[in-house]
Amino acid sequence: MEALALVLALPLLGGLALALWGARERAGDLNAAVSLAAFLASVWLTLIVVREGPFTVWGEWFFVDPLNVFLVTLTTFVGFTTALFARPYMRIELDHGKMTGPRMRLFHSMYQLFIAMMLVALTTNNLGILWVAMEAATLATVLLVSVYRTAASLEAAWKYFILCGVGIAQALFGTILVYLAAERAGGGGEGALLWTRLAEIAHLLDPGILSLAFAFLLLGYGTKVGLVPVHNWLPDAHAEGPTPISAVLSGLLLNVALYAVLRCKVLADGAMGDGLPGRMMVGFGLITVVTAAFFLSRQRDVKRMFAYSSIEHMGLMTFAFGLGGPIANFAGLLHMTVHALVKSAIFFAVGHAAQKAGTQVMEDIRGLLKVSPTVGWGLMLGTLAILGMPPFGVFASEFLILTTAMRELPWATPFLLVALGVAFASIFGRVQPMVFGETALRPLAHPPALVPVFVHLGLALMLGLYIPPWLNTWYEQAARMIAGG
Amino acid sequence: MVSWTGLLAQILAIALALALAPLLMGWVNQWRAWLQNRRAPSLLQPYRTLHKLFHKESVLAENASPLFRIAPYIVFGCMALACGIAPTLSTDLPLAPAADAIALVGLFALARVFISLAAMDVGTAFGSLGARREMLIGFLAEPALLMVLFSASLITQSTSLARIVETLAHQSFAIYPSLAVAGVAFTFVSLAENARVPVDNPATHLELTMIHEALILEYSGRHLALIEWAAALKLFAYSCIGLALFFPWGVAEAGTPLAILFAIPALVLKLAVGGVLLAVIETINAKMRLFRVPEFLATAFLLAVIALLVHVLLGA
Amino acid sequence: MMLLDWLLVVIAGWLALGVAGIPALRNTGVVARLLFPAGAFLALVLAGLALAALFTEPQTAVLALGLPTLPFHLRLDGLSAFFLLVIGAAGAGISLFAAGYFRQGEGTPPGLMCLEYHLFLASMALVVLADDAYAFMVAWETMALSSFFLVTANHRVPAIRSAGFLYLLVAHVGALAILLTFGVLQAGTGDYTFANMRAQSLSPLWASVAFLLATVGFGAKAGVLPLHVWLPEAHPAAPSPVSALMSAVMLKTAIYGLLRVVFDLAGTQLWWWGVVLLGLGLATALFGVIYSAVQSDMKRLLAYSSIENIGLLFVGMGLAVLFHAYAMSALAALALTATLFHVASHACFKSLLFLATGSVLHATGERSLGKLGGLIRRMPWVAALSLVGVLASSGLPPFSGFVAEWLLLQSFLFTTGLPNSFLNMLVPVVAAAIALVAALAGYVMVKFYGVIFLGQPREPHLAHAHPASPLERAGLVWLGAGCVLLGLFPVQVIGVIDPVTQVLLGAGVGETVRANGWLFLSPTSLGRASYGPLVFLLVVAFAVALTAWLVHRLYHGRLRRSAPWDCGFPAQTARMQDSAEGFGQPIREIFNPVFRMTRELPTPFDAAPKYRVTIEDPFWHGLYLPVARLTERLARLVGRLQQGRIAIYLLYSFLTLIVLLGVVRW
Amino acid sequence: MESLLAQTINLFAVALLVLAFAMIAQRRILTLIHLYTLQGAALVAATLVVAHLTGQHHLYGSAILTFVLKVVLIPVMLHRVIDRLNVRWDVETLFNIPTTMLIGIVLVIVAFNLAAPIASLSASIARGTLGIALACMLLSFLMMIVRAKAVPQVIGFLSMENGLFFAATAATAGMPMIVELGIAFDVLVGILILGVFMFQIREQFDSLDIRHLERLKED
Repeated sequence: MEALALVLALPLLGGLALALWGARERAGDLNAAVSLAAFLASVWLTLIVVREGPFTVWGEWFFVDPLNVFLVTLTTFVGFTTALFARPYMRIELDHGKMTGPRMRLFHSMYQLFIAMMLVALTTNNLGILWVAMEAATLATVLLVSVYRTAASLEAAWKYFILCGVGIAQALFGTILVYLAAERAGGGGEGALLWTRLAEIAHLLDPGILSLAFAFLLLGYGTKVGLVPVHNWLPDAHAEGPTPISAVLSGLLLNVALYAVLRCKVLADGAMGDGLPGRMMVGFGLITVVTAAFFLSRQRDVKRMFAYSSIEHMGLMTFAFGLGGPIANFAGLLHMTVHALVKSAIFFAVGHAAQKAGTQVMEDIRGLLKVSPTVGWGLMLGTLAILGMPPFGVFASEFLILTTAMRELPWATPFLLVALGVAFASIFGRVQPMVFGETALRPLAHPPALVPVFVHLGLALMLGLYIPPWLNTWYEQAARMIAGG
Repeated sequence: MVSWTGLLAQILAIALALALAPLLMGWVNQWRAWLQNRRAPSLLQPYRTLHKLFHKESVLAENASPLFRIAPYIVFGCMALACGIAPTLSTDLPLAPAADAIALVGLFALARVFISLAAMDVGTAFGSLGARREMLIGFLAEPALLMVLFSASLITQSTSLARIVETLAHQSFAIYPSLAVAGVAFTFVSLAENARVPVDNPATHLELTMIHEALILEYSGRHLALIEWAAALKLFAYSCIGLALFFPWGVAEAGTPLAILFAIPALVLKLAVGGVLLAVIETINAKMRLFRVPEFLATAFLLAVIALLVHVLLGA
Repeated sequence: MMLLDWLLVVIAGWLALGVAGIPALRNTGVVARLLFPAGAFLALVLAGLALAALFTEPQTAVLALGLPTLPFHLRLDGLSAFFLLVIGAAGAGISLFAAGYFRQGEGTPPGLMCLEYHLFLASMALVVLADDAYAFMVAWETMALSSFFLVTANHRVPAIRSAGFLYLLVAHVGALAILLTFGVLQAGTGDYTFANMRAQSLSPLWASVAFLLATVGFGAKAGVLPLHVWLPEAHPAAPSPVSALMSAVMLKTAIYGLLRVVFDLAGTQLWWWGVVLLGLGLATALFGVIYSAVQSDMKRLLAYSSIENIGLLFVGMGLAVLFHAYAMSALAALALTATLFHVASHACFKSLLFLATGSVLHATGERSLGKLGGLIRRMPWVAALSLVGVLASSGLPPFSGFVAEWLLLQSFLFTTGLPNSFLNMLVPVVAAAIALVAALAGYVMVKFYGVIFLGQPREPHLAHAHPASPLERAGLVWLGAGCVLLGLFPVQVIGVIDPVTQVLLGAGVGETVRANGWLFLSPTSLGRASYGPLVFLLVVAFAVALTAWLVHRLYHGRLRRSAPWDCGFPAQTARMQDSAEGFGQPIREIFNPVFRMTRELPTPFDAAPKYRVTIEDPFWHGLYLPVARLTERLARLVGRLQQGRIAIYLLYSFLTLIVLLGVVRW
Repeated sequence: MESLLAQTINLFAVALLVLAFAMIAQRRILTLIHLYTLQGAALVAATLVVAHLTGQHHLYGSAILTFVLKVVLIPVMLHRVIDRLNVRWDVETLFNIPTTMLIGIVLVIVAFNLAAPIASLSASIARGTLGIALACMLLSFLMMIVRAKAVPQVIGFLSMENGLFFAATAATAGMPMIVELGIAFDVLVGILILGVFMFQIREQFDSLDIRHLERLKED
């Protein structure tokens, strides 16, 4: 309880504090410190959950169960490492004149608020609050995306705002429908939207309403997940925003959105019981994976490319959760984790590379190994990891997903095969010359602080070779919960 | 298990080959001359040539490597072994199990590779040209020869030459259409392999189309002698194999030492006839252009394959 | 401790050596004089253990790695032991050579090379030990990855980069196919151990799906048509020891995988699988040998020859499947024995030849055959040993290559027993084609050896070519000895192969061979077929010695050196020798339709007449570029989705909403 | 009496729908804002009636909230925006107006069809109006699609929220208060941010025509 309070309060307070001092010299340190504190708090929370199991607090408005606690930890962890990365990165941006004092303040405070909102969205038990938090997280990041005030970043932010706003509006309608169904099944009132209660009476909810509701919710939150064809905001926002934001968008926000979809899927499954939600997600996922793969093959901007790769991977997760079943769900959760870790790591490395090269156009970034071996190897290994090369964790989840699909949905595997092949060719074919080969750039005098990159990659590597038992039990409980039991 | 008679037959066979091979050469040359209305050289001319060459000192190119010097001996050794395993007189040969039909083909290939490498060693224009052509003929003739032997071994259910000849010779007479086709193919192959007209002309020199002569252009003295002798042995071996496969009668069976006494005249007779036939073929055919050689050998190859298929179809 | 544990110790040792390379990143001395020899020693130990393991019961182990529900399962049975033996034996020689080969300034620092190299070795060993899909895939992809980094060691060169990219791409796609194979084999049980896959009995349909996927996946790694394009690019690009390791050992892991899946995991075999393998193998072998005959880069030539040999291996496997599908186990065993024998012998001679090209490269800095020649006088060791390799590679008795060919042809001779007339017609043709391939291989090898080592140097600076370093020689000697011994003692070698066929087919030719005596190799009966390489060699050698002695005794040994005669042609220059292109000319003429050639023929009136011929892979233009173009077009199409107008984006979302509502409502 | 009041709800509902259509038809931005204000007012009235009928007191709260937000704050803000940026006219649209109207009709039919089975299940007195709420939402969506300038698009977005609010009120007797508050807060922040944006966009492109915002795309 106290732990949860800390987890939620720290970022909020940090955000307020940074709204005051965010322009100071040491603001970056404060930002990192707050994130660290939040991370420690979440670790504490995790320990509590591991020891005492799930619990709900504050009149059931908030709750912690295996599914969200592992996402909370992940969120705070990546939030922390990203803050670490952002500290030197944003300072350099400041020196380059791309940032100003006020903008730094905006950046820092909004960063914390963004984290806070995601944590609320994860831990709340109330679908309404979930919606509110998601919307708030969007609003926070809109300002972060447009922080450079360039034409492109404004356009990206505008699209981000309008598209996600509309999407989230659909989600609200879906929520209202759920509430309607809940009223009918278990009476209205304050508690009607509590997920735990809804999950108990899911089988009583009217399938007609729930199916309609799920359609709205899937589309609404799916917009934020970045499912094709409602993904269009994602590449722009990732490419034009500051790199730390790209990292947390890809690594965290998409996960949270997918988490929301999963919560809704559990209810819809319970009510409908005909597996239609799963099939819808499978369809969405497949379309997303294939389309994203082909998008990948014609990119010139490095951040944009990796944004599309995020779309591809979100599609893969959606596909996995759509398949359902213990193995696929397990794989999906694992994929969530490793994708968050690896993709943010990649954005860190890319950030340094682009900053050094002064461009995000891949043709102009060459021979990173000569510029700085750490950046070069970080990017190379990260790319290989995200492409599903063992022994990195992404491979583990793709292994499970593909092999399961081969028996569950044989017709789908050729598409996945093509998509993964095209994605591999596209991404690796562009990254290889960036890392290897000759370059015009001068070698970096001192190697940039890339500890976060290698920590993330190390963790991803570990997850590929060895998953600690407690983490495993945790995944399995979560998987069972998603499977609706 | 090696019987005395067997050993005897083995030694006899090799000795006979070594002795008779030049004679066969002389015989063929004599007949060619007669058929072409020339005054024929003596039957013993090849022996004289060899003797002369052995007496001469051998001149070696400065940059000739050891490979160049060892090659003639290896070729000679290979051919000697080839004559040793070809069932000329008897089928009870201790060396027979050392190399069956396939190994025999390999043996010829080994010799060819060495002579070609030796030809390339000095690095003259003609040498490398000859090597290329020799290998060209080789890779077309080898599979054909192999297929011929296969169709025989499919009939006799064995790849050991001795066993093939035994079965063919001492079973009740039967007509094998496959063998007939294979025989034609074999004739083609042996013409090519022994550098006879229409593929190559052993009698000429300094022709842009020469093959065998170009190979050995740099050789002289004893080395040349060995090579010539080896060539004669090769012709002998091919003739013996051909005769053994397609006219296997008269070859002595295992454990019948006396039969060998009859086998020798039979062999000589058959060889004589074969030599005449070869001379006739060489006379009535004109040497073909080099570019047509592949077609010629491809025909042989196809015939051999057809022989196999015929056997599979008719079981005979 | 069990053998398996010791093997793991060796593998761990390799990894340790690799990691030890990092501190000594640029210290060539330590890496070359210490780490690589140590690696070679470990490889020897590995080979020894594998040899012992061949004759023991299968052993299993479970590591605390991998997925929680699926830790790494390892299993050491006859098949894996045999391939471990190959890895160890070849690896020892190659590591020894590499110790003398790697130097500073090849792009990647030697320490990193050491890490990648030993990671490569270890992953290959793990591939053949893995006993569950996950461990297998992890080892498999690690193998691909480490070899990729080794190939692109000199990544400053764009051509090398793109070669590496192509290689990794094909490897990855193949790996995905293998992944799906396992997805089929686990039959929806969610248990990915091979034990479980063995237990499952698949319907013919699913089994065939698995087989086809496996053929694609492992074929991509082995370089079977039409997935071979990476091979002639990657092998020349890599440093020679790496090319040797890839060609000699890594390609074999693909053979291992296919054997494992088809004979061990799939459970059933259908006869047409054999036909598929036969067809693929035959096409690959012919294509490979014909193309290698017209190459003018020595490593490309060898790469294509590797393709040819892979084709032969596939043919052998195809025969084995055929026989096994018709329950003729003894014959299947014979065919499989031939295949495995060829695996071993190819590992020896191909690595030997690749390493030789490495020494030549170091000595002369030339890779193009057109600029070499006469090296037998500058580097006699390399020349002598490559001669062994060349003879073995062109399948000549009494060397290793011939035995494999002999066994293969022998197994062909029995196919008339098949209860399927179509096959009975087909097989002789295949046999003929195999014979043709073998003969062509001889042609290729004469070209290879003659142009590099014989004749006169085609470039002046070849005069300063320095001989190979002692360590390089040691490696070459080791592998050359392999070629000779494999060739001379086939009976004993088959005794080693026998357990493998016993494992896979429950039958073997071992005891019949042993029954027929150690001197003569005879898979069925002495009367039927026999081959005695030792006798063969002795007789020839004896004949040579005797002749030499007699000639010198009866006549004289007088010898005079003088300028080459060459029909008294006055002006001799090295340029008058046959060039590599010239040597390829007959092949180009005969197999003209197969090639995709562009030629510039000089006219008699050219002031500076120049002849140029470039030969491209038809599959590249016929298959790969179209696929690439198709992808491009699709990507262009998909790109339209993202065309910038926010209104359109809203429209998407709107339509999607309508569709979704439609789905849930109706 | 009760039934009469209940019918007034339907009346307001229809008013909402008609206003939505009017917005689609309207070219002048100023009028658009007025229409939006009216829609807000209708929404407030409907909420009040429902609150009175169901006795759900928190609905009064949400009514007040809605009034403050949608009738006072947002319109005022929009007025100031268009004054400062002086954008009066919204020149052309994606399709011409009549086509848009036709599509709108189709949407209404779709919406009614979708809502009919659910509405029959609703416990609320204003059950019939769910379809209308959905229709309003879709219409506003359509408006966002067809409008080429930033301000009308925003207005479309806001009126979509009106539709949602109405759905919440009509179909269910209002969401839990805290949720309502949260939603209201989000809307407020959102509109603030939008205002900021419009100025930024303006200073970047010196126009609010979102045709300028089409540079980020796949070439």
